[in-house]
Amino acid sequence: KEQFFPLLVYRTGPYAPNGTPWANGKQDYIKLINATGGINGVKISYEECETGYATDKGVECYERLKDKGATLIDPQATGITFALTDKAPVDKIPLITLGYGLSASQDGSVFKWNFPLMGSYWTAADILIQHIAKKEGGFDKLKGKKITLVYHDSPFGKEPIPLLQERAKMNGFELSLIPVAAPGIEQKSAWLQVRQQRPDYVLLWGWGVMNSTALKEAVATGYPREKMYGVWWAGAEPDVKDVGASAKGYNALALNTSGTQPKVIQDILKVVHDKGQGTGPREEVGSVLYTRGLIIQMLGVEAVRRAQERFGKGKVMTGEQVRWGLENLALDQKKLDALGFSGVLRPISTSCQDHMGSTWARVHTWDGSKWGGMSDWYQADEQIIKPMVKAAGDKYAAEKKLPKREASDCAA
Amino acid sequence: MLYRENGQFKSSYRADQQIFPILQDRVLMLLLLAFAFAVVPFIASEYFLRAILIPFLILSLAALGLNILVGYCGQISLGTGAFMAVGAYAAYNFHVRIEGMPLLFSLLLGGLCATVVGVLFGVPSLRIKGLYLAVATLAAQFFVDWAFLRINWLTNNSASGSVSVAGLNLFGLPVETAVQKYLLCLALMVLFAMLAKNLVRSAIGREWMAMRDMDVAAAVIGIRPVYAKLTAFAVSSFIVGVAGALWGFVHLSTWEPAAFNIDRSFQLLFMVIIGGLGSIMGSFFGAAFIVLLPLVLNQMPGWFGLSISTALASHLEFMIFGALIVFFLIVEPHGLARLWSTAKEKLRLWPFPH
Amino acid sequence: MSPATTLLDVNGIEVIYNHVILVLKGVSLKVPEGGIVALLGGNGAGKTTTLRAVSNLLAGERGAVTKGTIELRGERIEALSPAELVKRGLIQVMEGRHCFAHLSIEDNLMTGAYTRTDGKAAVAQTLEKVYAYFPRLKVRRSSQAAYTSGGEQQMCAIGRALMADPSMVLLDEPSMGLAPQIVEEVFGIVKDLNEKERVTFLLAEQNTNMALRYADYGYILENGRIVMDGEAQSLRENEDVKEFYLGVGGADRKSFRDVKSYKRRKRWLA
Amino acid sequence: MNAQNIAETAMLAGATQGGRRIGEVILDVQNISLSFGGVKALTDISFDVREHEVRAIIGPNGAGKSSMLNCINGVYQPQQGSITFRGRQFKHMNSRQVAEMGVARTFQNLALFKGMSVLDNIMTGRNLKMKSGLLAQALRWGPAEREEIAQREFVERIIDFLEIQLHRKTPVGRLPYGLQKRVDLGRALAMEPQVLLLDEPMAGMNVEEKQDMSRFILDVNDEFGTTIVLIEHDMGVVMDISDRVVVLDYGKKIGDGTPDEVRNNEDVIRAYLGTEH
Amino acid sequence: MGFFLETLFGGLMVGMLYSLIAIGFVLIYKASGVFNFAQGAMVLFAALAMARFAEWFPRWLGFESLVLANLLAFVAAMAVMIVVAWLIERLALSKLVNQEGITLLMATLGIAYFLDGLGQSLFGNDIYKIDVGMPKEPLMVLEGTFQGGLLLSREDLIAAGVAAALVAVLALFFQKTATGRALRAVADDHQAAQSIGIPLNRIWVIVWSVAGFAALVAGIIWGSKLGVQFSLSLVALKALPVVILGGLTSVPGAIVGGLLIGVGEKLSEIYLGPLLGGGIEIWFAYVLALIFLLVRPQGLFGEKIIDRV
Ligand SMILES: Nc1ncnc2c1ncn2[C@@H]1O[C@H](COP(=O)(O)OP(=O)(O)OP(=O)(O)O)[C@@H](O)[C@H]1O
Ligand SMILES: Nc1ncnc2c1ncn2[C@@H]1O[C@H](COP(=O)(O)OP(=O)(O)OP(=O)(O)O)[C@@H](O)[C@H]1O
Ligand SMILES: CC(C)C[C@H](N)C(=O)O
Ligand SMILES: [Mg+2]
Ligand SMILES: [Mg+2]
Repeated sequence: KEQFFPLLVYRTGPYAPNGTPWANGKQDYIKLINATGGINGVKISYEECETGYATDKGVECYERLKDKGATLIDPQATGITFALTDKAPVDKIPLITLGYGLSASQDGSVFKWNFPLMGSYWTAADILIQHIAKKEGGFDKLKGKKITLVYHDSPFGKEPIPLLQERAKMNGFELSLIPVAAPGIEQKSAWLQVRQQRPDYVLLWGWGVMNSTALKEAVATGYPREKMYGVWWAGAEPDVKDVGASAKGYNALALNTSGTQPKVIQDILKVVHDKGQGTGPREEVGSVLYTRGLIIQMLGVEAVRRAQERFGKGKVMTGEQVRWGLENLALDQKKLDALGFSGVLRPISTSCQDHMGSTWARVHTWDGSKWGGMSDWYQADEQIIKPMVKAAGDKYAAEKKLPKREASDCAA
Repeated sequence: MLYRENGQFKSSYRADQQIFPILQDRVLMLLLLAFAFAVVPFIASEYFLRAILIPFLILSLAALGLNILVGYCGQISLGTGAFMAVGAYAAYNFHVRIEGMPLLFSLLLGGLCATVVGVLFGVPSLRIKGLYLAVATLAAQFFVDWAFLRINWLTNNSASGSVSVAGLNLFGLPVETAVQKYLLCLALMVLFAMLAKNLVRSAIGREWMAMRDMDVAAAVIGIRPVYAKLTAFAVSSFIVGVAGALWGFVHLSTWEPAAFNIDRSFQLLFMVIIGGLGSIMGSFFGAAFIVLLPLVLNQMPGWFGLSISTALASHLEFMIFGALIVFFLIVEPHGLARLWSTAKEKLRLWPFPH
Repeated sequence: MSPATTLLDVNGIEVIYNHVILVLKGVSLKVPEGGIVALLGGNGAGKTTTLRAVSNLLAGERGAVTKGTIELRGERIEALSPAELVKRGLIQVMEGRHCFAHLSIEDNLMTGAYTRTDGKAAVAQTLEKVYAYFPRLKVRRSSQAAYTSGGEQQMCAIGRALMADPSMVLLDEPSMGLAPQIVEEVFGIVKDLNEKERVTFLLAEQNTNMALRYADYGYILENGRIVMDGEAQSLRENEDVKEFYLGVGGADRKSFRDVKSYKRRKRWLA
Repeated sequence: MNAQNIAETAMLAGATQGGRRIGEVILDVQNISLSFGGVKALTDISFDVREHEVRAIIGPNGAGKSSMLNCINGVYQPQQGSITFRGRQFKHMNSRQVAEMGVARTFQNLALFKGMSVLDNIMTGRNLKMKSGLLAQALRWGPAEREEIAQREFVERIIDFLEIQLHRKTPVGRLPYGLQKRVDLGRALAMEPQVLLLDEPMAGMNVEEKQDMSRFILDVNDEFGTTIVLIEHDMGVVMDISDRVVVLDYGKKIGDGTPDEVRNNEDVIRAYLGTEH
Repeated sequence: MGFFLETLFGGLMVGMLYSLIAIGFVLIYKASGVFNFAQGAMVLFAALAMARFAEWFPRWLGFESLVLANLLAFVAAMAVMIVVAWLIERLALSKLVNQEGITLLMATLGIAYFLDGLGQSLFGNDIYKIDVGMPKEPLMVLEGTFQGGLLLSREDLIAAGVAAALVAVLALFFQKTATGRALRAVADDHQAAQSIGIPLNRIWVIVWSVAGFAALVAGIIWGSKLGVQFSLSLVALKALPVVILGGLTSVPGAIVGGLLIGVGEKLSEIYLGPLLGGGIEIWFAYVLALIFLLVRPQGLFGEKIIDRV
């Protein structure tokens, strides 16, 4: 018997350049695990399904693959996540939405099946503000500053707005919002507005072609790249690759490192790519989104491993059991080191209440040819995030008439 | 059984005006309906229902609505997505804002709101024709996309613009499982198909077609362009709106404006063209072609045990899909419905070739 | 007429529209070089279809020749494109005018010269000739074709074909919608071209009277079959032709006011 | 009204011609001028049409005959002049109004509804008579269905009359030209018009078919008393079946009178008929 | 004031970029009465070919020169577009002579799917770069007159120049040559054009090749701006209001339409957008086009829609 992981991916369409390395990372990690004996002997089987980043195709993929015994899904898109959030509890399939999805779904007591591991758009926005404050020399220095959010006009792009508004109130900066229609190939007016407002900082909440276009428009309107800060989905190679040196100085959040030093990357190169079984091109291994794909898959695998510890080693876990595993992840530094992920990400541990597990992230900078210059780790401010998560979770539960999970449910 | 109409004499105009004047067709249709209502729910898998049949039914309903406008009245619309969105979000608002609003009423009220918006954007059709009219409907498309993203009130203040419904029930009967949802969609689809068929074979349908074929002559025989065009917009958007509401409520249950974006509008237009403009049946053929074919193509490599990369498979799927569209148009430029009726005509002559 | 070489030889063709509608059921006819042949027959007999089959314009109507052969100067032409046929001197004037609505009358005429390679001067000369034939066109030369009257469009369509300097013209209902003296003129032009430039004509006409006056030979088509053919002279004298096509029952012309009484036409073929 | 008209009225009113009673002026066109940019299609045209008569309009190509019908029909709006119909005077007509007042027409260049069957084309002519609401039609509910059937019966009579039973369900686009002309007439007849405007109804027909068409026109005129305005280039037909003829040339009226008068009018012979007729 | 001018110029420049794509639509519509849905796919296809050939040729032939690489790639990409045009005519259009506009529109949709799939499987679906040496840094002018100066994009200026040149040539071609006249005849009536000997197949290959050329130019300019990737095919959507506003049949209309839409879009977004929450430019472009159409239903320069009985 094998543990089945459906892989919802997009290798075509407007978001393909970003979706592809991510999808490759996910697959390569499975290949690595299978080549090194599986999860306590349980091999992983998988099947890719192309969503093209479109919600309805995503739903079709989900329905198709769930019948084949899906036990864990990473939808790779916030839109698809929204659509699956209602279906997952019925079908008992947990969703990993690492660094994306509904920010409120951190609240495990309402969103039993969602796992926005390692960060949500609220933590992301919070950390960016913290980083800017630090640059300026303290939160009090933010007073009177102008910060502009240039965002993908979709639920994904709108997620950080409530947090930023909260922060603007708290820290006294002036927030302005500039939407960019998807997919974001025409941004002249957005950047003319930036030029008019002359903000002190621009936050970039984009995905796919929107990011590189934004950088090019910034070049064309002379907005300094050093003052631009992207979310972690706007901080990978495809976003800056063809802007090249012009994008030098641009910053973005980093959930993970990139590069080929980590042991797990080396393992993959050896065990998978050298055998000619690599999913994508070898040069791509270790890139930002590829590595993120690895992490997502690793967390899934570790959730199964954790579940096996409780429900029986060497057995195939059900969706429900995997869910339990995800809810009880405890990856400390030692474990991460053992898995070959030292330095790639911070330790993470989840609980019934907290489905995120870690609210830490760093900021990295494009030096014209590669991502580097990692900042220190920041942790999102609990004081702000917690009440927002709770309020949003409660509202959701009320709307959906969902009962809150019992404490006993958590223990189970 | 041979497919013949010999011996079937129509002794009254009523008999001649039946939807399916040929007995064999009538029987076939009844069997098909019986199968759809009574057999499918038992044999279809959950996947088949949820991922194929329900979207197929809803989109054919939308295509049916669009066909009234484009196929029967000759007004090209690229704003179908918008009218679906209006249907969906309006139904949503009735659903969440009015306690105890029955599902069916929400859906119909959604359709009604879509009617209002449809008629509004249909007004330019009195002056603008052909492809130029596409601008008016595209304006609707983009405006509506924008409105649901930007105007919070319309989405019940959901920060992201995405809304969701749960716990549907139809006069007390739950609409939760795939089968229940399927039956709801099927019933509505059959109902609207009947109503639409009745309309297009009545005076109003003839007015629409007259407008489409030769508007000056239509005016000369006393058809009012305003009335003909705006009723077409109204009826079409109503059906499209209901389909939109179903798409949101029944198929997706959580949706964002992107679910009804311009791609949807194009997709529906393609359905009616490939299915057959001005044919109720064509709407179903078109929906089947556009919804099902990609799925079939997508799964084809699997059936043959080929393992090709996802990207390549998907590119091949595009290519084959594109090539098939061209192929069918060459075989029958008037769409699949016409192909079907030509085939029947041949069958009727069979075994004598002409 | 001296026995001339056969220019066009249609041999037993069958035409089917839309894969199901059989329209021509074995039509054969010959057009001699330098002749004027009339194709007569009632509505729906298949005259237009025959001409379309010859000029290979059936495809656009979703029709096809399924049997038989068509030869032009001994060469099989079923597979040649209309453009190639025009290059070989065979051009058709379509029924129902089909002027290019957005082009001016003059541009319409000029498109007719598209295939010509004999230089601008020669084309200009032909243009003058056409204007001389149809002075009305010269007056309306810069109007968009769509906004000219029905008759003007008919002249434009004929003139356009003449611009190609053809050696054989298929004329489909040239007299339709033309005022009587223009009809005379059109037939006069046909005769003129035929005599002076040895242009061969195959014309489908409802105006049997006129057609038989100018043609050398005629075929009568009914229901997709040739039911009678002969020298124009002899057809003109045939009693049936007289009654059904020329409107002269017995000896004298019947008034249109008096045909009100019920009459059923005799068919050569049921 | 000028003196000549009055005299004619006296002569025609009450006079019976083949059982028809030619009545009062039903349609009176006064001083119509119409131009398109530089092209003067009609200049100061006046003529009248009496109830139950067959009135022909003839003239060379481009004389403005079709434009005249288009003005009466409200398709074109003349720059000058007025049209009086049954005593009501209009600066210009609106197509719907004209139709409601009982004027129907056929077209020179076939303006049939190509995608529809013969039956449906003719049924559109009955639309003004159909009163069921949208919802009733959607449900095909009692009265709506009865209405549909009643109108169908009427249309079937026209189909019989025009002898196109065989083609009832054929899309009109597939019919040969001549039959399409007949359907066009059928659609106009379905409106039960009081005045029927025919624009070259016999173009593209052979003599036998023209005879049939003449018979249809005269029957309608006879049996329903329909007033007929006819444009036709076949002089035989015009001279045989019309009561009075208007002749246009280059947008101007050059003759008006009975066929015999017109036939012998110098201007008409020069401009149109040529010497042979 | 300075900012207003900047917005205005920005709008004009973007407008020219839209025109560049719009021209492709107009060409095919004008010359065959087909609304070519595949124009976006052709832009992508051409740009992909250009980008990849420019990358491959130096590798295959072992040279370094960027100019040479671009030149060769351009020629090769053009050759590819001609082959595409020929295939389209052979396999699709020639079999659809005399069909209605909407049928042909649908066929071009099939072609669009096909080209999207083919292009990406031949040339890849990542981001590629076209570097024809377009200057990226902005140009500052009138720094004395306005505070902060007036910012112009040099890249856009070049693009605008190219578009204008292209239009001039094409407009002349249509008005002055016999082929141009034949093309317009084909658009009016396929069958009549055939009947008088206009060789539809050759005409169509020519038109689609010219449209392929327009697509290639648009692809190079947009591609060097955006990077070459799937989204490039979506820029066609931006050209839609432009073609319709300018008139489907008018080459100069594409330019004027582009300028109007570009300016209208940018001014509205910047001066009206903030009041309405932003993001209004897309629908505003259409509303703007709609307003013009209400006055001139055939678009600003389009041929009058003929409506006669
Ligand atoms: N495109 C078509 N599709 C189907 N049937 C057609 C088509 N064109 C013509 N027909 C049929 O073919 C038959 C012959 O038509 P055709 O047009 O050749 O007649 P015709 O002799 O030219 O008549 P007319 O004098 O009225 O023009 C008719 O019965 C007609 O219905
Ligand atoms: N809509 C229009 N725009 C411009 N000119 C027009 C328009 N309608 C008619 N004309 C012109 O007006 C004149 C009269 O045209 P009309 O169609 O009335 O002629 P007609 O008498 O019916 O001729 P025919 O016997 O050839 O049909 C023609 O020269 C024609 O070109
Ligand atoms: C899923 C992520 C890659 C980001 C993406 N734009 C989203 O939908 O949220
Ligand atoms: Mg004919
Ligand atoms: Mg006329």
